[in-house]
Amino acid sequence: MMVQMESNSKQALVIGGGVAGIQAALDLANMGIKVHLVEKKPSIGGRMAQLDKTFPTNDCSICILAPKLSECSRHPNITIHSFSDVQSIQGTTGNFTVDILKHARYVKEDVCINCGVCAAKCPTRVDDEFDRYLRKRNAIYMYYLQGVPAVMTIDKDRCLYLTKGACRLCEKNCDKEAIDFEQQDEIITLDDIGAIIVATGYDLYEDIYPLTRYGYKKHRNVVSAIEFERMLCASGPQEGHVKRLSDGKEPDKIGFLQCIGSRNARDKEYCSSVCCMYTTKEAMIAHEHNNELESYVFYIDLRAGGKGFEKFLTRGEEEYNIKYIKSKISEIQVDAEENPIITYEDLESNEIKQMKLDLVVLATCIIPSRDGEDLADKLGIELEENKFIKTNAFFSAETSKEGVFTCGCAHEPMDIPRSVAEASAAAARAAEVIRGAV
Amino acid sequence: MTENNDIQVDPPRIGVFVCHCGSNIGGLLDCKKLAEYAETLPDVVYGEDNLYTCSETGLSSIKKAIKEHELNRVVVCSCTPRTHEPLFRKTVQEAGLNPYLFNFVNIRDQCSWVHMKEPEAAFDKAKDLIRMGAAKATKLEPLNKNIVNINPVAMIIGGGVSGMSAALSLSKQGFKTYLIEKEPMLGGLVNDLYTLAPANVKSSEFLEKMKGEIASSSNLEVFTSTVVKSIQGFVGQFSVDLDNDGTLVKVDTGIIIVAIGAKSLKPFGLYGYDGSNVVTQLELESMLQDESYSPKNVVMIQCVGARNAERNYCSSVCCMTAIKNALILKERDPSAKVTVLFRDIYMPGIFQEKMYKKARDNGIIFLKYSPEKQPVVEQDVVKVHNEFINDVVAIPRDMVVLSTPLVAYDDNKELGQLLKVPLQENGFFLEAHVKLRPVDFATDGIFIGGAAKWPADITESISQGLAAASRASTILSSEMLEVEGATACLPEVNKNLCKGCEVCLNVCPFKAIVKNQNGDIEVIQALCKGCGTCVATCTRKALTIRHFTNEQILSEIIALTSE
Amino acid sequence: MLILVLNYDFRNQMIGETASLSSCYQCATCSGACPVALLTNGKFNPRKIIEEAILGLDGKLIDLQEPNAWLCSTCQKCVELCPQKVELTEVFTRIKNESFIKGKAPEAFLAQASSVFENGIAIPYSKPINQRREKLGLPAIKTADAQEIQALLKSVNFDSNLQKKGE
Amino acid sequence: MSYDLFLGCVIPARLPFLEASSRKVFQKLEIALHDVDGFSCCPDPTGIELLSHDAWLLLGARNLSLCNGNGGVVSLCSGCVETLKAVNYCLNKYPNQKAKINEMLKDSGHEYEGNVGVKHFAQVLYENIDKIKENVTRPLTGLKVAVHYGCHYLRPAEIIDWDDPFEPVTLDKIVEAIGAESIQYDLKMECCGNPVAKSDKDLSTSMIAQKLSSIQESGANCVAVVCPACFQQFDFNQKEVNKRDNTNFEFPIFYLSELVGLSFGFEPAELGLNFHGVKTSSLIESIQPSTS
Repeated sequence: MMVQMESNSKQALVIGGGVAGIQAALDLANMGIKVHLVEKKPSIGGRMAQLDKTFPTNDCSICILAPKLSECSRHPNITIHSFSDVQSIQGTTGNFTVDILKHARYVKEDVCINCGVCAAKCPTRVDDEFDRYLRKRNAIYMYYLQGVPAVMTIDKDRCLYLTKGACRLCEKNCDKEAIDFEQQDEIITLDDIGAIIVATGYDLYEDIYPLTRYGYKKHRNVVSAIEFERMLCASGPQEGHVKRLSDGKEPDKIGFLQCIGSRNARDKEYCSSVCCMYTTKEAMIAHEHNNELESYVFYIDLRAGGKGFEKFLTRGEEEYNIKYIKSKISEIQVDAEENPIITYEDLESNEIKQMKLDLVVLATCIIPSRDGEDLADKLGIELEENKFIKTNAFFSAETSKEGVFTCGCAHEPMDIPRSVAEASAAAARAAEVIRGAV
Repeated sequence: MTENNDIQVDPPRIGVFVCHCGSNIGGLLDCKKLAEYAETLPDVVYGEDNLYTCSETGLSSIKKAIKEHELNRVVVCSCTPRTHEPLFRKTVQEAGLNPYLFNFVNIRDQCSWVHMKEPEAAFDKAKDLIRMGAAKATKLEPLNKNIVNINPVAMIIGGGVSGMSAALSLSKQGFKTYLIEKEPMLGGLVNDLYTLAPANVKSSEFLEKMKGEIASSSNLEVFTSTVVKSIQGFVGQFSVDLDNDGTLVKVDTGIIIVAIGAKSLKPFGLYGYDGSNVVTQLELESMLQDESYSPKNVVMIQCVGARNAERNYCSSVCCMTAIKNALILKERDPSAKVTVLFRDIYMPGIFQEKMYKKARDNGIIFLKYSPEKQPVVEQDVVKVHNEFINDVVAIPRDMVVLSTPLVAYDDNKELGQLLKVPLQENGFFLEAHVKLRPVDFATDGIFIGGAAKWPADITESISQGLAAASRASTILSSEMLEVEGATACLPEVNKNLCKGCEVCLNVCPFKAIVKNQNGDIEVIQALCKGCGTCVATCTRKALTIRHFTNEQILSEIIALTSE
Repeated sequence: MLILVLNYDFRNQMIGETASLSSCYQCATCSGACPVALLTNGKFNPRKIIEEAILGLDGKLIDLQEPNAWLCSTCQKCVELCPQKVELTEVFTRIKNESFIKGKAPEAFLAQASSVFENGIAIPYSKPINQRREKLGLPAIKTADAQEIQALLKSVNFDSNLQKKGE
Repeated sequence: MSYDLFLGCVIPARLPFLEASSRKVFQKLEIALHDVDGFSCCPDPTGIELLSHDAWLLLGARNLSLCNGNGGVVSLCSGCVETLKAVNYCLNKYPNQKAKINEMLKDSGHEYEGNVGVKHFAQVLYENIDKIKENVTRPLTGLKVAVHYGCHYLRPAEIIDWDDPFEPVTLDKIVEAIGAESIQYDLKMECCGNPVAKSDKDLSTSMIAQKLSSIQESGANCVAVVCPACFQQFDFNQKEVNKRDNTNFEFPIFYLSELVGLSFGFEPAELGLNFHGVKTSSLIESIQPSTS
């Protein structure tokens, strides 16, 4: 964009730097509106950055997301507040004042060039959250390789110097003098916020609920879908060559269990909307790595309503050796070699069968962001019964509060295209408010 | 403007950056060796490999090298220009280089991915590709992007809920907006619905409210009974001829949003469809308008004419519609017997799954059939092979309701041609990118929302209408716009070569070539996408295309055969 | 061939007061988890019983006893696991109660029932047992008056249904 | 603390030694058990209820109406506990059924309000686990116990409202409290198969056979149960399994009260262990060499 239309002084606040928040921020910024993009993690990118490929085109996820990350970081109208939380919000539509708590990362964002020398020297190894604990990182780390802003962060709970008072190897080895142990958490006050978009996305079921019936975290060959996504990913812990965590063997037979935690009156009653599709994608990608692979998807209903989705499933069956079996699995046993064994009814023959698998992937439920309730309190917006943001049934960008909009999985589980479209929709609504507020 | 006069363009000083793309490339090819190889090539003064050249780290590394090594050409060997060229061009530009002094070499899609099983041959091919890329780089010339003035006016084709939402938003944002509807009144398909799911609101009340808002918007002009006759121009400057009930109306607009919706399939010849006792869900909606209408034994059949070889898609709104209507019948008469024959119940998310549960709890029976064993509609019963018990069950009926898919309007083809935008195999409009550009067309300045793109419920249609408005607003908010500079042209020196045969005029897929008043061929720069078709067909070799000149392409061929 | 017709009356009887039956979406959790289904390779199939109950197929469930609800071990695993909280064993009980009325209960159940009807308890105290009780220092037990129990059981037609065996 | 004691049919009339050990243990723990006159069959939730829900509800309500102990009623049988708890649940959830049942009970002079608390004896033991620990004089060190919870002790969880339906802990903790070791085995949570014997004896035998194999694989040397139906299935039917499948299972089967009794220093004979189908003496001797 060359010449921006003259705009009033009102700015927009976008909370959440996943693909939805990024799209909303970019649209507003390209309309000439100044945007503050707040992300609680050290880098923006959200869940999409963790995915390997995306259905139904099987585009590499980070490859199509990365240009948007860069665009955000270099856009003159966007200020990224990463590693930050919303502290408090005052005011009403057209005129909010927001306090942002920017956590100390102990690294000067404008100085660090992400050369990696500090991480190489750091003696502390800890489980990497981004890689779903399947790999180690150092106490000073990049949240993920392609992260934006591309600067290091010190994990203050694990850093030897910050916990025990000795080390500072990173500081000694940084030519740029980017390490700053004196850095403090800081409050940034944003006045003149005309509209707010909440795009806080979702959390993972398996991070909160134990899943003991499936032996998750107990049996090493039972993983969740996001873990499998990292295992498939070229830049993930297994560099794209899927191996069993128990013995390093390449799996030839994978079971994908759908509706784990979802569509369940004892648990989460809603449907996570995206699992049938991402499971098919994961089985396809795994098959591309291993042409001998047999995949079995155990489902309740196959839900493929999006553009090209039905065809995608057919392709999975015909070209990628995926078998779809209507049967919900409630339990996983393992044998002496840690091979998962499942029992299910084959509805075609009405026989009860047992299947020994090399690996089981759990399609766990999308759950509301854990910070959701706290944030909703600060914003003064209502949540629905599952603790997703409550929206108008027909106008999904509208929260219960004027001037506060939402998009993406913050209010209901949905796929990336819908999140992106909703992000633009929320941006349109925010622009209406900001432009009407002159 | 993008001129960068401070950097000396000659002699060429090329920097080559080889990307590992994680292990996409690095897993097969030794990128470090490739970078070293690049440094041995003529005019290459610097070579480097990066884990991800597109990461912030990689990009700053490019900028650093431009400064430190006084580079005036940059070659990145990585993925595809389709996704990443704008990013790298912008990067070299930020370092002071003209963006067209950047060259892309695809060693992933066209090398490491396709030759996964032959790492050595792939390595040799990568060397060839890099050599060719560097050779072309020496011939690159700085180009300027074309500038287009933006007319801050919006036009939305289609006055259903999606189009109305788009129009309202743009008008509220302060843009003069035209809303075009071919029918005599706004509302589209919703006019024919009784209530709207998932909130159980009367369609008429819902529409009245929206229409009221439209009527009270001062800068929003509605044309009903109006169709588009022709569209000229390009992003920022479209001029459209409308046929308003026989009268020609000319409208100038900066952007166009397509929101013409879709129609419900009439299932002629299926399940004894007769429009009276065997009806579609849409027909049931109008029967329900009579609030005393309350049939006793109703069987609904899902996926009628959908999810088959002819229409290989799930229409995504029919389960919700059937369940909504089944619930209405049950509310009117709790003793009514309503059975839904389905293949898979498509009720994703929070609202819909809840509705499905409510339907079961209210006594609506769901029974699964398979496409191989279709239900049979008889006089008093529907017989269906129940997948769950492997047996045929007879269900008493006095009414059969067929849930048919939303299908694309035949008009899509014509409108697609007028707009020069593509359709997909089912006749729906094809967006720029299904994942990340869901409401954009590949053509600048034209957007898509609602069921014209793919079957969508009310909530999604509204959301997409607003989304298209947002995307449109990103263009309308600027006074001027930069468009592609690597376009075709008829250079002054070649003017005498052109004999005006007009072959180029006909082959141009973007209708970017015209014959001007003087009878000379002229390429409208804002419309040209740089595809090169005209250049390839020009019998006199008069046309040329910037950034892909004969000299540049020949340099690549020579480099390929030079080793 | 038996034509199965959706029988709403029987369906409603199966739904009963708790109404959990109608929530079923046939996910097959129950049949995959049922120990008897596994051992009988699907001959006993809780999911199929539930589907037939939803459709009110009394011809299958009662007349043909297909599948045979009496094979349920009442382990309640399915009830506990059902994602829609369907009270499966409660529905099976309704099917078996109806089968009892129709004279279709297995002999061993009737034998136990007869003893309860006759004695008020399932196992009458034999002499050796009473001696053993004494030896173990256990008190004598005064159980219910059999007449009273019979009167109560008659009030719910238990006796007349008991007579239907083998009909 | 005192409870009314509901013995049910099987224990007093067929397995009185289980009653003996239970009474002894409760006495030692100073928990009073009152015998109540006039109980009928509970009735059996795997028998009578399946024939007539009404009959089951009626007799169950009548039994509950006879209870008047302060602590409610305690039973030694998981089936009886399930019936009594389920009848309570049902009558309280559906007031119309309660009214109907009380109307039917009126002639025999009974009325049930729906307020009698029902507990399994193992629940009472668990609630007194500290007292159990204090009374242990001969810890059962060396006993490797395969705990069999049985279905009706746990499920339906909403009605039983006690331990976790699939990951229970109470019995394991009691076993550990008396010095024995609780051994985990694959089919721990599976049904013993007793109830299906009435409709398919062979199927019932297959179910117990599976469990016994799983227990054998685990390395346990005995089984603990808390229900007379499970007890009979495990103890008396072990030889059925051995005969049919040509196996040689010989697991001593203990009632939980027996194990607690042994740890309290009672002699095996006092507890009636000599009445078991599978002999227990050599195992007990191996861990508790007799002092006499």
